[in-house]
Amino acid sequence: MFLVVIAIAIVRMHNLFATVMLSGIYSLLMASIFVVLDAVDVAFTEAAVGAGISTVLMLGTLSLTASREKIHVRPSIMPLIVVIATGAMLLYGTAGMPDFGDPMAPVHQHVAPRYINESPIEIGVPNMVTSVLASYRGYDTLGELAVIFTAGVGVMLLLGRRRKPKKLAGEAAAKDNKTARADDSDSKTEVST
Amino acid sequence: MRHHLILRVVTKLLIPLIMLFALYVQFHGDFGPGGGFQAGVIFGSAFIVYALVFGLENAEKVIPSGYLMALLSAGLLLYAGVGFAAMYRGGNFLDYGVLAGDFIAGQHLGILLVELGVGITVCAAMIVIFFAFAGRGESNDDAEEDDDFPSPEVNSSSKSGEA
Amino acid sequence: MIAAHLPALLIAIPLIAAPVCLLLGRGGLAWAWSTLVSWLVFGLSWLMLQKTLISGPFNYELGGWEAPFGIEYQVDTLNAFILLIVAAIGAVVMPYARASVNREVPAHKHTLFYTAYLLCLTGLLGITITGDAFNVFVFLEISSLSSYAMIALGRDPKALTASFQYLIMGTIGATFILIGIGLMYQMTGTLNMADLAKRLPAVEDTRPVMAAFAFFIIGVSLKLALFPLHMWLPNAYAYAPSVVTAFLAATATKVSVYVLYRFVFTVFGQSFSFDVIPLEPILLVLSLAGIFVASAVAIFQTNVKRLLAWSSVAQIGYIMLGVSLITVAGLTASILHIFNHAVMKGALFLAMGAVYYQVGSVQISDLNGIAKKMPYTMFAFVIAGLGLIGVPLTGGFISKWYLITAVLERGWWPVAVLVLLSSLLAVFYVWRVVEAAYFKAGDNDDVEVREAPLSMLVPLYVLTAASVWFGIDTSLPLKASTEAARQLMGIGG
Amino acid sequence: MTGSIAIIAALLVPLIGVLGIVGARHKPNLREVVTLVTATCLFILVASLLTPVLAGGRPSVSVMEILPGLELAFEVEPLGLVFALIASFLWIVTSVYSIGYMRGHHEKNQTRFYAWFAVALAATMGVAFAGNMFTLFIFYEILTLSTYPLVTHAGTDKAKQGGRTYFGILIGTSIAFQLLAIIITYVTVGTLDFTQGGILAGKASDFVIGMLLVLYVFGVGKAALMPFHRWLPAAMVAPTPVSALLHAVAVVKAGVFTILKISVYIFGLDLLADIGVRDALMWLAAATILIASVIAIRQDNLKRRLAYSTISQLSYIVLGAMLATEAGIVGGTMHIAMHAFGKITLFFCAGAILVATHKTEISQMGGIGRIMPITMTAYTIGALSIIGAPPMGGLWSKWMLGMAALDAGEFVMIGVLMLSSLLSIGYLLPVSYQAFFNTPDRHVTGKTVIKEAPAFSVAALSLTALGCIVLFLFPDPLYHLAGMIVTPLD
Amino acid sequence: MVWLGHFNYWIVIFLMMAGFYTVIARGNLIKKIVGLNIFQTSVFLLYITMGKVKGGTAPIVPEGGGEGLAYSNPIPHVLILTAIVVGVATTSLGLALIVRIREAYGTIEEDEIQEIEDKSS
Repeated sequence: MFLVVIAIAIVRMHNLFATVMLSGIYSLLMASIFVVLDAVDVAFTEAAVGAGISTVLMLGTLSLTASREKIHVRPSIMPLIVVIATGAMLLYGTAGMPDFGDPMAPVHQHVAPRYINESPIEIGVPNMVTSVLASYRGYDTLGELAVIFTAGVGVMLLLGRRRKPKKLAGEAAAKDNKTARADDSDSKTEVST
Repeated sequence: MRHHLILRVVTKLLIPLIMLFALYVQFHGDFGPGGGFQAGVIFGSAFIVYALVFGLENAEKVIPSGYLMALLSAGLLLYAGVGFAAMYRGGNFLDYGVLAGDFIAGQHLGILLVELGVGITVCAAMIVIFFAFAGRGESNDDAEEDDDFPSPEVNSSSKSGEA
Repeated sequence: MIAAHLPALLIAIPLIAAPVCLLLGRGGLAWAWSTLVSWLVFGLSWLMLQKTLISGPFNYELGGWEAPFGIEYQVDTLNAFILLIVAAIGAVVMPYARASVNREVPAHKHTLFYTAYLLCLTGLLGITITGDAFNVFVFLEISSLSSYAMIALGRDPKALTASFQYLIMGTIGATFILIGIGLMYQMTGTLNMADLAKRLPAVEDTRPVMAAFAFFIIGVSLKLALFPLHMWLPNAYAYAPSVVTAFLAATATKVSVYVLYRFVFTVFGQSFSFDVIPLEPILLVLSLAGIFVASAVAIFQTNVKRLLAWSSVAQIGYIMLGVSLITVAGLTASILHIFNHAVMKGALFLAMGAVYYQVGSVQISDLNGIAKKMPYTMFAFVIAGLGLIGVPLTGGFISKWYLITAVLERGWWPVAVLVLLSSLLAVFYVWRVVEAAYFKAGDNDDVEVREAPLSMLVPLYVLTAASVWFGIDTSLPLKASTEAARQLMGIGG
Repeated sequence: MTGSIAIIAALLVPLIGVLGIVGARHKPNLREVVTLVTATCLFILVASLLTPVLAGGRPSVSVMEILPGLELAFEVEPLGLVFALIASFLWIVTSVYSIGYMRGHHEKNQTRFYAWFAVALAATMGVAFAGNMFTLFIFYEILTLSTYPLVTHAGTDKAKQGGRTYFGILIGTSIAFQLLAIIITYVTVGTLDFTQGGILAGKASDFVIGMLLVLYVFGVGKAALMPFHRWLPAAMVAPTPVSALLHAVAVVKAGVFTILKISVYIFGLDLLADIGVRDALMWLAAATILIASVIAIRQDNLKRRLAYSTISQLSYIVLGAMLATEAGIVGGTMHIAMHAFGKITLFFCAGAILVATHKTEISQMGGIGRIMPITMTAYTIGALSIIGAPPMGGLWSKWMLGMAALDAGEFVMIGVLMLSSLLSIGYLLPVSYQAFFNTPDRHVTGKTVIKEAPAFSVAALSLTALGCIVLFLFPDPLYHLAGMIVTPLD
Repeated sequence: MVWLGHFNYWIVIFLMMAGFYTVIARGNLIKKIVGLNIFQTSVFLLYITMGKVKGGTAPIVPEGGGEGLAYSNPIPHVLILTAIVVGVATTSLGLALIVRIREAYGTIEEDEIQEIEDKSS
């Protein structure tokens, strides 16, 4: 329930700082729900990542950029339509889903039992999630690792610094900011004229 | 906040605990919630806290970017390496069963190593990413592309900036 | 060992090569290493295609867990062929990259760049070879993330926004795919493609499955830039570094198309895709609209790379048109066109890369009289351009020919006419560049513009020659794609 | 066997010539010698094919098979041979002429000019010897592409404009209609080989066949059948030798040649005879003949006038094909030859006048006949041949066409032919009159420097003029050859 | 919270759409990223939800292996673990891009960037 409220708040909010904070809280709540749903590992991760790292990064970004969103007057009907269409599609889909937590749902019938019943024996690791993660679907995890590796590489590619004396950088930054101002003013004039 | 004494002391106390917890999560992953990924994040966050409090330079003194690169790669290499090892021992790629004497032991070993690999890379990645952002914050130099080498495009690109 | 583990090696080698590349540190080394790896991969993929052509489809169980409990590779002619295309383009592009990257990417980023390239390669190959629905998603993200990063390296600031837009659209697409997979999983309890194909018919007419299909197709269409969802593509391709553009344009969308094939025909099965869901008219209309709108837009571009990017959107239209026919002939044409278009577009973008290398711009206005200064480059451009138009004796002609014959088989005369008319549009936009390059007097202020270095010309000509060669000796692509099409349609093996 | 070698050689020789020309780009004389030698070799090669064909043989060679039933193959049959002979012979003459013209006119990039010229000829040979529709299509397109640089040779905006029209219409029609028709044919019949008696008979519904005919006829934009004729006047921006050879002989004739070829070897006369739309197309051809003639009368620019006259003359041949009688085909084939000689003479003269007096408008040409008698005599001869008056070759072909119309029972068509002859008198002879009997306006008398055109040019145009007469005196070989198209011996 | 029937699915959908809307409708780049997070997270919730079994417990065998215990389905958990990683990877990359964009354009508002680009090109 809180989730919904927060989600709405995030959509409406214009103060980016608050938005980011809220999204952190959102992740935390999400984590707690995961616990309720027996997904302890996921909860753990979500808490660490969603509430932790992401938020930190976002704050970092904010410190480098603006912290308030410009209030837009442009009508956003088109997106709304798209969203509603998608939502309708999903609702349509969910209507046919098995009830929540129904043990007879096909999900629980096909592959899972094997894991649940066999894995502790054939792998000897009580935490099925771990065994599935690392062994049965180990390849996926390898991929996951590659993803995070990619992220690291990518971020370095984008933000990586060349080791060079500070002041040079300072000048560069100053110059850049000037140019940035320049555009802003230009764009304003552009608009006004 | 660089000179905030209490904060510094507290962090100094805190960081080891965080790391300890991370290690616990790392190796207890088999029996309880947790595993390489969570551990990596937590371990990384330890450094992040350090960097936040003591400043980026000190943090980078503690763990130079060279090492970070090495770690970042090492984890992935370890993981894939396990896969190749399995292949070498006659199993399929990532088939832990053949790693040790009997199947179960093999699985144990495999999972242990793999989780370790995950932990290392994730931790390194987190730190790298954070450092990158933080570094941007301290000396936000984006002129790097331009003053790198002469090229006709430079002018036009900066033009498109100034419009 | 090689023979047995061929598929695993194909993915694992570039995957493990990436961190190694990162450790190598120096740009030159990294380049040499990644070139080596690309060639190795190319060799492996070649072996694999041969294997499938000789001994038919085969599986490879990762971690030794039998599917559906573990993840497995399922290799048949189709994805072996796609793998070959991806690997081949990679192998050709890499030697070219050295000079181009030196010119376009700051020196201290080269290592990272090549690492990212290797990851992208891994991702694309991984998507293509895997037999597990969720695994597709994972590797899709590997390739996407690395390509976002590489695109953002373009020298023009627009590259950043382009990349961001791509990131947003791409992630939405990926998330849609994730939803689709989730719903599928919920109704079947499995993620293995073959297993899904077995179990889906039972729940065929339930709503979640339909929703799953819808989400999945939309997601993939976003990734492959099917007409109304193509908005990210032109900018991304226009402002990325030349090498990246050439590589991605020739491979990324193609792989997404493969995913579409795989799920529409193998996993859901054509009876479901086309009878339960009216996919045929949708694809038909969208692809035709795409062909025309995109070609028309391409004609009015002033930036050649952008022009080519738009034409890519149009070409994807042709590919999807082939799919919408739901006949072996149509699919053959479609797969053929994937192949030929990869070759031609690769060549065209490489040519533009060479021009950029020398002139520092790819605005048509800056290309006046360039043919005098860079005759070889522009000649290659013309040849590949002819292929794009579909002039006889080029690969482009063959795939168009097949497409039209397939269309006529279905008795869709108007469509055939439209396809031909659309190639007229292609004539126009290729012609604009050719005219500027050959028949306009160049301004003489940039006399220092010379022919591109050999390391760029050779790869360029390899692709150009290929685009002609496969227009004359069509045996290999034809064999592979007919075979693949038959397997997709479930006729013979 | 030797035949097949000759075919390949006929295709390669011009290309080798290109290399030679480019190689000798710094020595104009050598370059033009190379051109002449190449042209002569080509002619000899083609002529060498005459004997086997007259003996009823069909030398053929298949280069490669791109797709099943879709191969690059060549086969020499009478029609193609006639075309090839004319084109290759006139290439020699034109080269001679253009040496004089290009130098007299101080054109730039002469090397490029000669090189592309040779390429165009290679393409023409390909069209002439094509063994199936696919091959023909390929070379048809190559011809278009290779002539573009020639059309835009001047490099002015006007030239580019003309070039675009030229390119646009030819490529457009060929891709949109011709290629479509080809593919449909391929899908329905499964082959595209030119075979005596056609391949379509009984393979498809009347509707499909009718549609195919329309597609083909319009698809061959080079035949300049209205409404796809605009490119021809537009292409007149080209240097005169180009207009002469390509737009009086190679390109346009490639068009009508294609139509004849299609009607004989794809449809077959019997099938063609009972296609409904044939009549409509025939009427269209008739209309083109007359309309073009009328427009021609109203042109003051000599080259444009000739261009429109070409359009109307081409439609004679289309008409002949659409009559779907043997006489019609024979007449059409002969007209290819006759008109080629006549029209090229006229173009040569126009060029010669341009070089000598820098005049392009007929109204300014008063009295030039006295200054350049040979040229204008040749002009008159050519004109008479086009008109179809004895003692010029043009008579025979018109005669044959008239016959064809007669036994096709199309009396209106005879009327059309007569009328158009009158019209052609109306638009061709006034020039001669203007030249010989009009008082020279003072521009001409003012400049005493003006004399005959360069020797090379004069020689060339007298040669072709002579050709017109020769063709009148000895039409038999041509007639014989043309006859073999419809009734092959053996 | 009460979980019955499809109620929770509806919540998930609502969250999803809220995120989705933020992504496509908002001009602020950071806002877009936040929206993307919400969007993805709610998809995670969808997965986890379908993995839940009534009266099931976390898929971890307690010491001395508790027989007869009903466990929730571990597979979605695994998938989502992976998906979360992907999510954070995307987020970090996106944020990095934003930083660069800000440096290049001096703004992170879509339309302003648009204007600048229109002028420059």
